[in-house]
Amino acid sequence: MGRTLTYWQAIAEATVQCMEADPCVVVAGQNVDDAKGSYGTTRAAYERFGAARVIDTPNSENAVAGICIGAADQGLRPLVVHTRADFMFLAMDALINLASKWRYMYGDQSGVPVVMRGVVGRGWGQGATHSQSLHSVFGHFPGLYVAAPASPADAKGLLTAALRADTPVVLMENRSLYATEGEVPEEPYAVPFGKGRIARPGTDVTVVAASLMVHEAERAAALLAGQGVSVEVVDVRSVRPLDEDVICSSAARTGRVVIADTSWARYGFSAEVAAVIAERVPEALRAPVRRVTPPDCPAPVSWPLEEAFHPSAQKIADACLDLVGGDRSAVPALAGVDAGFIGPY
Amino acid sequence: MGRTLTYWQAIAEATVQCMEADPCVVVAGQNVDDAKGSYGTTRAAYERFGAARVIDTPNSENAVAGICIGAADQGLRPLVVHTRADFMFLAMDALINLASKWRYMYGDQSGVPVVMRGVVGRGWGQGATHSQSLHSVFGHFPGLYVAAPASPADAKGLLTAALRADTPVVLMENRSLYATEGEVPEEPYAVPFGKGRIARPGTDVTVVAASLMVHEAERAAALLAGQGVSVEVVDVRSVRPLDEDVICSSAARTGRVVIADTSWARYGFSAEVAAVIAERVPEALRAPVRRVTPPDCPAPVSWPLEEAFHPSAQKIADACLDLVGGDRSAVPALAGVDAGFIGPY
Amino acid sequence: MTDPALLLRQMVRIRCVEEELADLYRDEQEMRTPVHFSIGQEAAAVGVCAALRQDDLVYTGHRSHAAYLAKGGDLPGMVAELYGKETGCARGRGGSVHLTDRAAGFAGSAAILGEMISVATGAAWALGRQGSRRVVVTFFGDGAAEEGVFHESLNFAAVHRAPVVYVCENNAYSISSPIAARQPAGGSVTARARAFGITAERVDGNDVAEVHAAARRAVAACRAGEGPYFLELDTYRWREHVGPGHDTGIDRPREEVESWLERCPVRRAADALRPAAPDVEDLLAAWDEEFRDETRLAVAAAKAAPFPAVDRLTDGAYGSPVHAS
Amino acid sequence: MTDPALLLRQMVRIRCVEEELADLYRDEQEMRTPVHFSIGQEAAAVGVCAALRQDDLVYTGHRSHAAYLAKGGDLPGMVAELYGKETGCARGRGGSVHLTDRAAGFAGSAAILGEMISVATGAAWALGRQGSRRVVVTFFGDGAAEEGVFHESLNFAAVHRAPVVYVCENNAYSISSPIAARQPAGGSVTARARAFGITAERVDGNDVAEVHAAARRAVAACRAGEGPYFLELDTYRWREHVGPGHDTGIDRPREEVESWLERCPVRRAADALRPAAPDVEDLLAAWDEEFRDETRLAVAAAKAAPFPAVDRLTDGAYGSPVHAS
Ligand SMILES: Cc1ncc(C[n+]2csc(CCOP(=O)(O)OP(=O)(O)O)c2C)c(N)n1
Ligand SMILES: Cc1ncc(C[n+]2csc(CCOP(=O)(O)OP(=O)(O)O)c2C)c(N)n1
Ligand SMILES: [Mg+2]
Ligand SMILES: [Mg+2]
Repeated sequence: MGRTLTYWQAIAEATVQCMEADPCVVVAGQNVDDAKGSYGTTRAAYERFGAARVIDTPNSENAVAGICIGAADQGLRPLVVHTRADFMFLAMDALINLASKWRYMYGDQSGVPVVMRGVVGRGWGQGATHSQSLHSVFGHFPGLYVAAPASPADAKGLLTAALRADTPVVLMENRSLYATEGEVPEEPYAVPFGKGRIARPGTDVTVVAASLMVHEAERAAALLAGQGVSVEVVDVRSVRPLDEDVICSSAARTGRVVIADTSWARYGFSAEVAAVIAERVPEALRAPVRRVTPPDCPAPVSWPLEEAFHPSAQKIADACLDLVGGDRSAVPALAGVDAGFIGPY
Repeated sequence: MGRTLTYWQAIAEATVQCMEADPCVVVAGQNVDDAKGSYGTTRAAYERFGAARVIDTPNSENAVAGICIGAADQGLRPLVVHTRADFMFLAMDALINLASKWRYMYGDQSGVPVVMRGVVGRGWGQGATHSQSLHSVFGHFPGLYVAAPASPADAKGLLTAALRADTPVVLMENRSLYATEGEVPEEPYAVPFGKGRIARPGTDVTVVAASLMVHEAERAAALLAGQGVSVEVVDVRSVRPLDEDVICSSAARTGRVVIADTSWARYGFSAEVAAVIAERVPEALRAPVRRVTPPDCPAPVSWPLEEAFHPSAQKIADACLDLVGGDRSAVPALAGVDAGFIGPY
Repeated sequence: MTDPALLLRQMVRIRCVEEELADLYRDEQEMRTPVHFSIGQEAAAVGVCAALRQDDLVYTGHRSHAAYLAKGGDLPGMVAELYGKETGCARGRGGSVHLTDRAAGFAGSAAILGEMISVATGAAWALGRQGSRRVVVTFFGDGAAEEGVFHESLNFAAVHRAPVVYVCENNAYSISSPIAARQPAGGSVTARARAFGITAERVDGNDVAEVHAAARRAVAACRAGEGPYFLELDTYRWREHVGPGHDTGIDRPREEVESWLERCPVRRAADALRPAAPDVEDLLAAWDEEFRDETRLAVAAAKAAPFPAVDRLTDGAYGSPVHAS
Repeated sequence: MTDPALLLRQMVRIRCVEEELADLYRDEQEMRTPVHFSIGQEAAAVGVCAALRQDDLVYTGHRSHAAYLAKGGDLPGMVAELYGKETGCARGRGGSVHLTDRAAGFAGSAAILGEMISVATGAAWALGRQGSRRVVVTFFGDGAAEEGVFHESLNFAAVHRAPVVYVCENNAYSISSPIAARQPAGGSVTARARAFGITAERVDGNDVAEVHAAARRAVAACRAGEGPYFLELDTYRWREHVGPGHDTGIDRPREEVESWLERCPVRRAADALRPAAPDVEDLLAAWDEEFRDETRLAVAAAKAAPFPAVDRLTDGAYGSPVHAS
């Protein structure tokens, strides 16, 4: 059994290792240099490299994105941290209209490998503008890599890949994952974009997910195993490029597909996965595809509503059961992965 | 046969009629008051109501969006015009983080019915940042209505509905449509959001589309009719709410589905339509779903590349033929709807 | 001019409410919404809002409680909102950063920096167009003034002479980041406002009388159609950025925090009042009791109130639909 | 100080190139890319770029041709780009608004207002960090200065002392919109820049000698580590906003246009040169022929060049992939 790190520690380690390996890597973002250090993820880098390479920025998301693009154009490798992915709406013009198109529209002569981390703000009552997952919005546009790691090992490997890539990258991190633990190799390594993995093998139903929903799916799978239902969990790891093969081969094997996502169904991650299946292996489907996503409203604050709003292991299990014709009432209730979250905010 | 208007005239007429009916409606945007008048669409309003109600704004998309939200909060009904939808990235925070969530997050006590028109900039060499269709990005977020009318009559009816709604609305207009003509009733009327229509009935293949792609699909259908292939064209009209019923009942009838869209496939309109089918009528599919969309690169400028980049009647026809097992070489070549576009820019 | 005792009383009320809530927030962990207390910054909200009429409007950023209360927002509605109850001012959907009380003229607060600066500008523009003499005020921090939308909004307001008062509560921090790391030395937000041709004043934000006097000038100018107006109020927050605790010695130097504790706006207003009201300490004690009681009552009511029904989860995402005619 | 004759020669070159291209653009309709000509505004690009070294960098907005040429950008590459050819400086992918010539230090232009203001700031910041003495210049219009990102960028540059020269070509219009409709009366973009503590000058943008002198001050300050620096250059565009035509009497009053035609920067530089070079008219005539010939050659080469291959459509959307180690 290898060494264990939390998700945030894995990110912190990748950051430090990449900064050691490449003096051009710098970290930029609001309050990245403080005692909390972006949930701990930038703290080690600050302690090791100081203010010259871990740069506190003004509250100017648009310009900071453009500034980091310009810096990338002149050889730096900026890693920009947003403590809420929701703030990235203000950086979208720079990221989508400029960074993602740069290499192509200047004739494939230069790239701007800026990396942006956006934290999806689960926790108590984060509400409508502090808990959105923007992976599918960024994923819609060619020219970006977009990943949403589920495990500490992938968090390290995908961040390392990002900081070595010559393409701009967006990484989405669900705050509920920071305290989760997993084996993480000590040496630097990259996890390639566009390679999914079977997080748990199974035969009856496939659950396709990314980030936090992989954990919820695994928990649902464990629960259903007790009911004799075998669930395969596919972790896509990156949403662009998207590993269609791992999705389709699993779907072809099980014939039943549930897609779980922290963002809304319409035009979201869950839509794309369903579309890939409808394009490539529709004949394999033994039942309709099911999507487990938030309902069509903004995220509420009041906690009973919040519980009802967010997709969970319970809802995934229910969807799987529906597909195999199982009985929901036979299955015990589950709490969320972030049930261990300690407030107050 | 009723009265005929062009698409831009229909928008201009709806604007004037709504401003007549409701003194709170104002038009705001860059250069809305000039001689060109946003492709003619705001000219009649300016001539009729003057600078007090047709307001030229500074180049400040973010603040102008917020200002119009604030104005809507205090009783105005601002209609904001962006001569390229691409500029709306700068207004996304205001639109998505605030306008779309306003009613919900303030406890359903007030709404901010701001309407934003975004022009998708087809034409010669508009390139990577002047021709994007953002309907699926806006469509991902609950709280907005998002429509993309294909016909002059719908352009008028949906804009009228928008200016009467108590929900914020985004309207996407493809510039290539402005010169197209169609019957448009003279009196004011609203086309409801979330009601698609069968633009052309058929039995062998369903093409689902919105905006410009409805025309391209109709042209493909006309062409294929000559080859004995009967194509049904579904115009969804609005992408949020999305009329799932009209899509599914057509798909169930034909068993073959092509989805055509001016934006990329991943996490786009074409993904959602395929997902709806995979969720609701997967068993009806006699062939895999096909998507006709731009390839995974930004829009190029050089015209041979531009031609190859944009989806067209030809590509839709080819996809339909593939699904019914027809022969592409038997079908004559087609030029694009915007072939009639007269430059130079 | 508002009676100085009334200004003091308002500040004490906000202080008591927030202190009570902070303790409960920490101890019970039942208010599951991130809270940004204004303890130490009460003079800004009180001094400005006392210059307003009820039908004037206020929009704020995330640090919203003080302005909500100073504008006359309903206390039980605010407390119930923090507890996520259906009786909350935003029916439990919005939380601390989305307070609203339309009847009191507290239009709303928002969690994303800078948004309400533009919204307030647009509201003022709309009111001005209607020929109303109502004035709009927006409160935000030194950090929010770094957002592009701040500048875009001021530019628009200046061109269109919108009757809006921009109130920048400069507490010299954005979370843990000192202003020196974020804005050029020797400058000020005030200077930026002036560069748009906007009348701007920088005043001691812990001196409620000075704040109030400046706010009266600002509001009068706006009401007379001479807006917009800008105020920069230097102040300091006593608690951590978000939550009920303290960040002394962690994010901010102890001596700095202590020097500001000595400049307590409540204490200063009380001292200033003493010559005219020698019994000011008695007043303070009585008010303290009154407002802590008021808070406890509101808390009790909030606790007794129902949560929103889960089957109403999606209600309010959309307004009523438009039907074809 | 650059030889005034050289400045004049550069301006004449840009004028000739653009006039030739405008005619072809209109008559042939083979350049299928929206073009924004700088005819009438040549002194800005020439005066500023003459103060730069080759390894200094320039980033611009949509009105890009003049700065590209003044910085030494390859003319055939630019012309081929307008014709959408594989030999274009952006290989036909970017068009007029995405010119780039890295060898010449013309880093790039972009079509979305304000983007390059932040990018240039970041490039300068990166160069400054590396201890390089290279300077970055960005050109943009009065309209782009209304974008929030302009202010955010200046704030950052001021805090981090980035060696960037902001050059605002104030031609008093944003498409058809006069500056009075968009910015407060009596103010200036210069005043906004100064409010960030940035040294700023407003000079006659049609006087190439004055522009050049100011640019030398600006560049020297940046090279000495005293940046950023801001220049507002008052000027006027002669053609319509986009395209080869004129908007006189449509979007802009005839008398206004004519008054600016009289302030032609080329003519003024020629007149200023005459005492020292009585043969200036002969020079102008010779240059005119030289540059129109140069343009025609570039056009012929562009026309002869191949279009990008359609099967390379998606090339360049991504850099090379990263493989697992
Ligand atoms: C656009 C955006 N960026 C970042 C944040 C995170 N954030 C919330 S409050 C805050 C500090 C703002 O400082 P200031 O405006 O001075 O207000 P203060 O908290 O000091 O009252 C930050 C950075 C946010 N909410 N929105
Ligand atoms: C963000 C954005 N908004 C609007 C536009 C449309 N647009 C292109 S050029 C232009 C005028 C800009 O004026 P200015 O910056 O003064 O430059 P000028 O054209 O006068 O040189 C506008 C509004 C754009 N390209 N990008
Ligand atoms: Mg602050
Ligand atoms: Mg201009």
